[in-house]
Amino acid sequence: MVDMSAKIGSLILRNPVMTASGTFGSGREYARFVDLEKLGALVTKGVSLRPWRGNSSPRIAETASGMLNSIGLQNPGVEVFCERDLAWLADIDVPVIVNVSGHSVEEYVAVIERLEREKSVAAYEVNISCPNVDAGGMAFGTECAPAAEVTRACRRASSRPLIVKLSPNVTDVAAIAKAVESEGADAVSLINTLLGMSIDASTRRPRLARVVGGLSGPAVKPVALRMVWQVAAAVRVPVVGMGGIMSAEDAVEFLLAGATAVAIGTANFVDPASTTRILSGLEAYCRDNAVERVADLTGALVTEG
Amino acid sequence: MVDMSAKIGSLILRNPVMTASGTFGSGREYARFVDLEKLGALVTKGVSLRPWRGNSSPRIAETASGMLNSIGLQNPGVEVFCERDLAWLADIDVPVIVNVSGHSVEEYVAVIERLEREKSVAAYEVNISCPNVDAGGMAFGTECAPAAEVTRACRRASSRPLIVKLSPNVTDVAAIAKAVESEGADAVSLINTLLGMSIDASTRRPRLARVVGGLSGPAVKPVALRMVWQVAAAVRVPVVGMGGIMSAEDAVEFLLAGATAVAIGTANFVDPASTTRILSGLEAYCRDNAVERVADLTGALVTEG
Amino acid sequence: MCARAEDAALLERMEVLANDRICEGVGIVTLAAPRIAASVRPGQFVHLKVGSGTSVLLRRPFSVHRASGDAIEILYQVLGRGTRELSLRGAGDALDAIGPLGNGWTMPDGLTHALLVAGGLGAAPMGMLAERLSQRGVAVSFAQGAPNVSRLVARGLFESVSRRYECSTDDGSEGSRGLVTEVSARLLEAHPPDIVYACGPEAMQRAVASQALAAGVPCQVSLERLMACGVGACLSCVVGTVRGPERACFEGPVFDAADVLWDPSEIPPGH
Amino acid sequence: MCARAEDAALLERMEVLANDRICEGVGIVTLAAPRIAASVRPGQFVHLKVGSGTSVLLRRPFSVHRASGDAIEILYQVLGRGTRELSLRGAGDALDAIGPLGNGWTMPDGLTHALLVAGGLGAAPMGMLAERLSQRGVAVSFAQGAPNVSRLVARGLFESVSRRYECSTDDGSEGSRGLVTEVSARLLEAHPPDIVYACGPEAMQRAVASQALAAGVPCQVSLERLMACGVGACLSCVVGTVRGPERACFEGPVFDAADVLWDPSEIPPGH
Ligand SMILES: Cc1cc2nc3c(=O)[nH]c(=O)nc-3n(C[C@H](O)[C@H](O)[C@H](O)COP(=O)(O)OP(=O)(O)OC[C@H]3O[C@@H](n4cnc5c(N)ncnc54)[C@H](O)[C@@H]3O)c2cc1C
Ligand SMILES: Cc1cc2nc3c(=O)[nH]c(=O)nc-3n(C[C@H](O)[C@H](O)[C@H](O)COP(=O)(O)OP(=O)(O)OC[C@H]3O[C@@H](n4cnc5c(N)ncnc54)[C@H](O)[C@@H]3O)c2cc1C
Ligand SMILES: Cc1cc2nc3c(=O)[nH]c(=O)nc-3n(C[C@H](O)[C@H](O)[C@H](O)COP(=O)(O)O)c2cc1C
Ligand SMILES: Cc1cc2nc3c(=O)[nH]c(=O)nc-3n(C[C@H](O)[C@H](O)[C@H](O)COP(=O)(O)O)c2cc1C
Ligand code: FES
Ligand code: FES
Repeated sequence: MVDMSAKIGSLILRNPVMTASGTFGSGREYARFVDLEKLGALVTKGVSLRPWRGNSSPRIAETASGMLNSIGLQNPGVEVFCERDLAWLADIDVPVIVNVSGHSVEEYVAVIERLEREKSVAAYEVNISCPNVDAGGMAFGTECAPAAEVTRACRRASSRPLIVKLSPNVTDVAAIAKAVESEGADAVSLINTLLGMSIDASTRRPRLARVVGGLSGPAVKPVALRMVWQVAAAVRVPVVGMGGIMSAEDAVEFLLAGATAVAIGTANFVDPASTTRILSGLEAYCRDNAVERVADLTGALVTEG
Repeated sequence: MVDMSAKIGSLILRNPVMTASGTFGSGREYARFVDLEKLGALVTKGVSLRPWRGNSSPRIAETASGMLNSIGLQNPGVEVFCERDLAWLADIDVPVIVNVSGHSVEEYVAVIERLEREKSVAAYEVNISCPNVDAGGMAFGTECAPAAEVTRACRRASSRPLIVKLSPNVTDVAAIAKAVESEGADAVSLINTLLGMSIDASTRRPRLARVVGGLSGPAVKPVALRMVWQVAAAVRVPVVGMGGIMSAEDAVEFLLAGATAVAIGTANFVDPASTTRILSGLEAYCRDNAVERVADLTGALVTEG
Repeated sequence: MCARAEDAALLERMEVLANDRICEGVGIVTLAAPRIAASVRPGQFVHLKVGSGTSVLLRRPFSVHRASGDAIEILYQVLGRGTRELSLRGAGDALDAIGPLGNGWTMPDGLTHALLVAGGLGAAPMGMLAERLSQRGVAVSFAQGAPNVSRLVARGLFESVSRRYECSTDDGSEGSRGLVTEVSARLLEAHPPDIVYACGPEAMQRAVASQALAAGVPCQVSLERLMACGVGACLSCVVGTVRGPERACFEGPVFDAADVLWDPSEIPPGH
Repeated sequence: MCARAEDAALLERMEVLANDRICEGVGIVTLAAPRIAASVRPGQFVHLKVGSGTSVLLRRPFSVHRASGDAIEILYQVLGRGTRELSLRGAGDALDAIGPLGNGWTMPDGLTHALLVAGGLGAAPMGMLAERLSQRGVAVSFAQGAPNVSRLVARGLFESVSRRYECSTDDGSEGSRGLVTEVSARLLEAHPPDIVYACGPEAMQRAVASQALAAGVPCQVSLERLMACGVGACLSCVVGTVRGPERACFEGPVFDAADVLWDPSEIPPGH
């Protein structure tokens, strides 16, 4: 039997396969395809203090081996989220990590304060890297000082495990990871989407109503792996790796690069059973390669010789 | 008849389709597949003062809709380049843009000084964005001050058109574009490759000997288009757009986003006749859409309504 | 111990039984799909993986045009990469499908006369609807529009199950020359129905909806949005409604026209 | 007014005439290629676009195993995505190819006896070579190694054109149990050839080369590198030589073993 457990701060997951925020709703829609109780953790879509309407349509565009989205964190606000999504999740035995958004430091904190009253929250993922909202979002995640500030404020608001989600749209992702680590983040997750654009040559218009959006899927995997590798070398806290993971092999690559857990995003749209398929594949990889603890893969990339 | 000419500073090209540095050698190898005299310009591989051996093998890895390379600017040095490559090109009626590399500002300048003695050089493309060499390379291209410094020194060394090639591995590409523009760059070109990584899960090793390399091909197109759009909005000098262009439609998209010319890179490996195929397609697009001057497409993206 | 499995397995591989070109750029693919054929309601869709590899990454939604026996038919138009891939599949190939998905057309009790308005490929989700209505003894009036006569797709089916069939073409090669909204306006006035069902380009649906609502006739529309997940999770596909943004793949694709906010700026936040 | 067209058009679409599996994971694809069949020299390769779409983006190099009449044969092993795609092509499909490319084996005048050493798929570029040598009246000794008897690919061909054929398998299921380098060492000593040709895993080629050079026999090796352009432009495929880095796709893939710097740290800069 392979020991599949993964440790993110004080949180012990039964396995390292999580969902990527915004690609799995609050799990309800995918319960028809996967057994949610098998997941390492369920990361919810982004939640803000008040309802956000999100961006106009079209909100997605397909690109070569990838997709752009400009959903814009549409969500009903933390109150409805607690009443509806968390209430539904309460009966399901899976660690719930709530992805938190805000336009200002105060808003991030207010969302967390409301969520502190909910028993079923296992951890927070603070999204300082959404490219699809004007204020807040990515603005916090592209420089060290604001990233540190949001982290400090969220840290003060909760003693639950705090994961900070990093933007890939930066010159030095390791520096930002170090900044949030030093303010008490228990883990970092990356990558959020790469800012991109798509144009329809025949209409001469952008394919997204918002013009730009976030690139995800297999196309970004090489960039994601590189950033996970750089960040894992720079910080001591665990790294949750994501970006284009479609298969168990992809997941292994992220672990080797230094991730302690992985998140599955765009793959869910292609194969709604991706998460559990990847989980079984990962377990099989460990078995076939005499890996006793999946944690032994973390950072096990061989770079010499 | 469509007017296909493109203007890059004082340089008037017969059309806006150029080759991307490092993907077309000095043209000789592709002369078997395309009529070099049809190209808007031929951009050579990177040239440094002394010979560079480049990186160990493997130097490439295929990724989803893309490839990583870590060639490392292997080249025989500017002297051999002039004697061999420029001499061969002298008989061919195509504007030659020499891509210039260096480990230090002095080296960039020394390369240009040597090239100033060569009549057949139409312009320089200063590569401050190669992710595959340790000193120099991308280091100059990821912050404004060194980018400006290299540009200033190269500007002083020549009155020929100076194109500065920008790195996409930055938080704010428009700021760097503005910095080099204000030091006298006649144009900017982008994107160079995105820093990425690939791992073989079965051997647990990086697929590239150098571990990291530069991502190119269709996978990066959305990021490239977004950056071209951002830069074109920020500077007044012309922009040469590239990154994943495989078809005439792709080329149109870059023009609409604000590029004055485009460069074809990885596509040459897939279809060695890509450049001229894209050129004919671009001309056909103009004809079919009653575009009289290809220059009218530059920045013609419709974003309202 | 499947937690909260709300439904039976929706994901399966289906064999292509036939793939026939019916006119320039339009085809019908027939899939072996006993489970879906037995359970699908008119207006629902399947979410198909049309390509292999990752270069056409996302699935594509297609209405179930007809269901009979163990098979379903999909009527498709080749528009881009995904539908080109679909057109290349032949008998014996397998396609990965999720479905049936979404909420289809509602057929209220007591209907006696329905007007169906289809523009272009808007005919796709109308096949099963027209058949079921006529099976229930509801009189069907059908208004169909297309660029030209050869593009009046599934016309034979529609004529056979309709009490009244009228069409228009852009080039006048069949029926009246002009827009199908002129036909629907005429039929609405001449033979007032209990309900109007519309599908086609959004501008057409909007126009038909306002004709119907102005005449005091309830109207349903089937709205198209680009869809990533197809199952309600990603919010790619929202439609503005008086209740807030709703998902075309989940609450839709069929909406009561009276609830739809056609102009994005009217949409209130929240969900 | 094609400037400096150094060669005839090298790019064409070829029809697949057959694609036969010859053992687990290994196949031979036969392509209609009159131009290449007429001009290819042993050891040259073609650069094939094996997939459609961009998900397998780059071409893959394959040696021309045999050329006869208007057709060429490619012997391939399914290793990854590209070769899997290749294995799915069937008669009637078309493949986009560039070739013939590279410099093949050199057959110096006056040869009387050549030793060919093939490990695994290293047999691929040896087919034409063995045939041409025997057509010229050169005595061929052949040492072939493989994991097991079924993987001794093209063995029938090699046996038929060789004066002497010996093999080894990892599992001893045929020939001697062990490495092909033991066979080559034995043959080198027992029947000294004028030249050695080697192809297979790089460690094997390196070992054979040092055996040959130690015995004072010239040796040629065919080196594999990952290739992007295949035509000499991108420098993906360099091999360290005493003359500086050279391109496997252009100066190679066949190199004089005496010129090869096997250890990357020995490679001088420049080109
Ligand atoms: C619920 C639903 C049911 C559908 N049923 C059918 C059906 O029965 N038959 C059928 O042929 N099509 C149907 N469609 C539309 C079908 O999914 C799209 O035509 C298809 O996705 C186009 O894919 P493509 O890969 O060929 O085009 P792409 O390469 O994705 O795009 C080609 C062009 O088509 C446009 N386009 C893509 N998707 C849509 C869309 N959904 N609506 C309008 N324009 C689009 C793109 O913007 C682009 O200009 C349905 C869509 C929805 C949402
Ligand atoms: C000049 C030349 C001639 C060749 N001739 C033949 C031939 O006749 N028959 C044949 O089967 N193969 C031949 N090859 C190798 C063939 O090109 C590769 O096996 C093929 O590229 C693997 O592609 P893939 O897409 O299946 O594997 P990928 O998905 O690209 O890779 C799968 C695995 O194979 C490894 N791999 C990929 N390419 C090579 C390579 N060139 N050498 C060693 N390992 C590799 C990868 O690292 C990876 O581990 C030749 C290569 C060269 C350079
Ligand atoms: C449709 C969509 C919506 C997303 N919404 C969120 C979000 O609300 N919060 C967040 O932190 N990341 C969000 N992301 C980013 C993903 O969580 C993930 O970081 C990214 O997509 C890369 O992983 P992938 O390539 O596996 O999808 C979203 C991504 C997609 C595709
Ligand atoms: C093999 C290879 C070598 C390259 N060498 C150089 C170089 O020497 N100098 C340079 O400025 N860019 C170099 N580039 C970057 C390309 O010029 C181009 O910016 C990049 O590949 C994006 O375009 P593409 O996606 O069309 O390839 C190289 C790219 C590749 C793939
Ligand atoms: S397509 Fe994902 S919610 Fe509708
Ligand atoms: S593969 Fe490009 S130089 Fe050899």
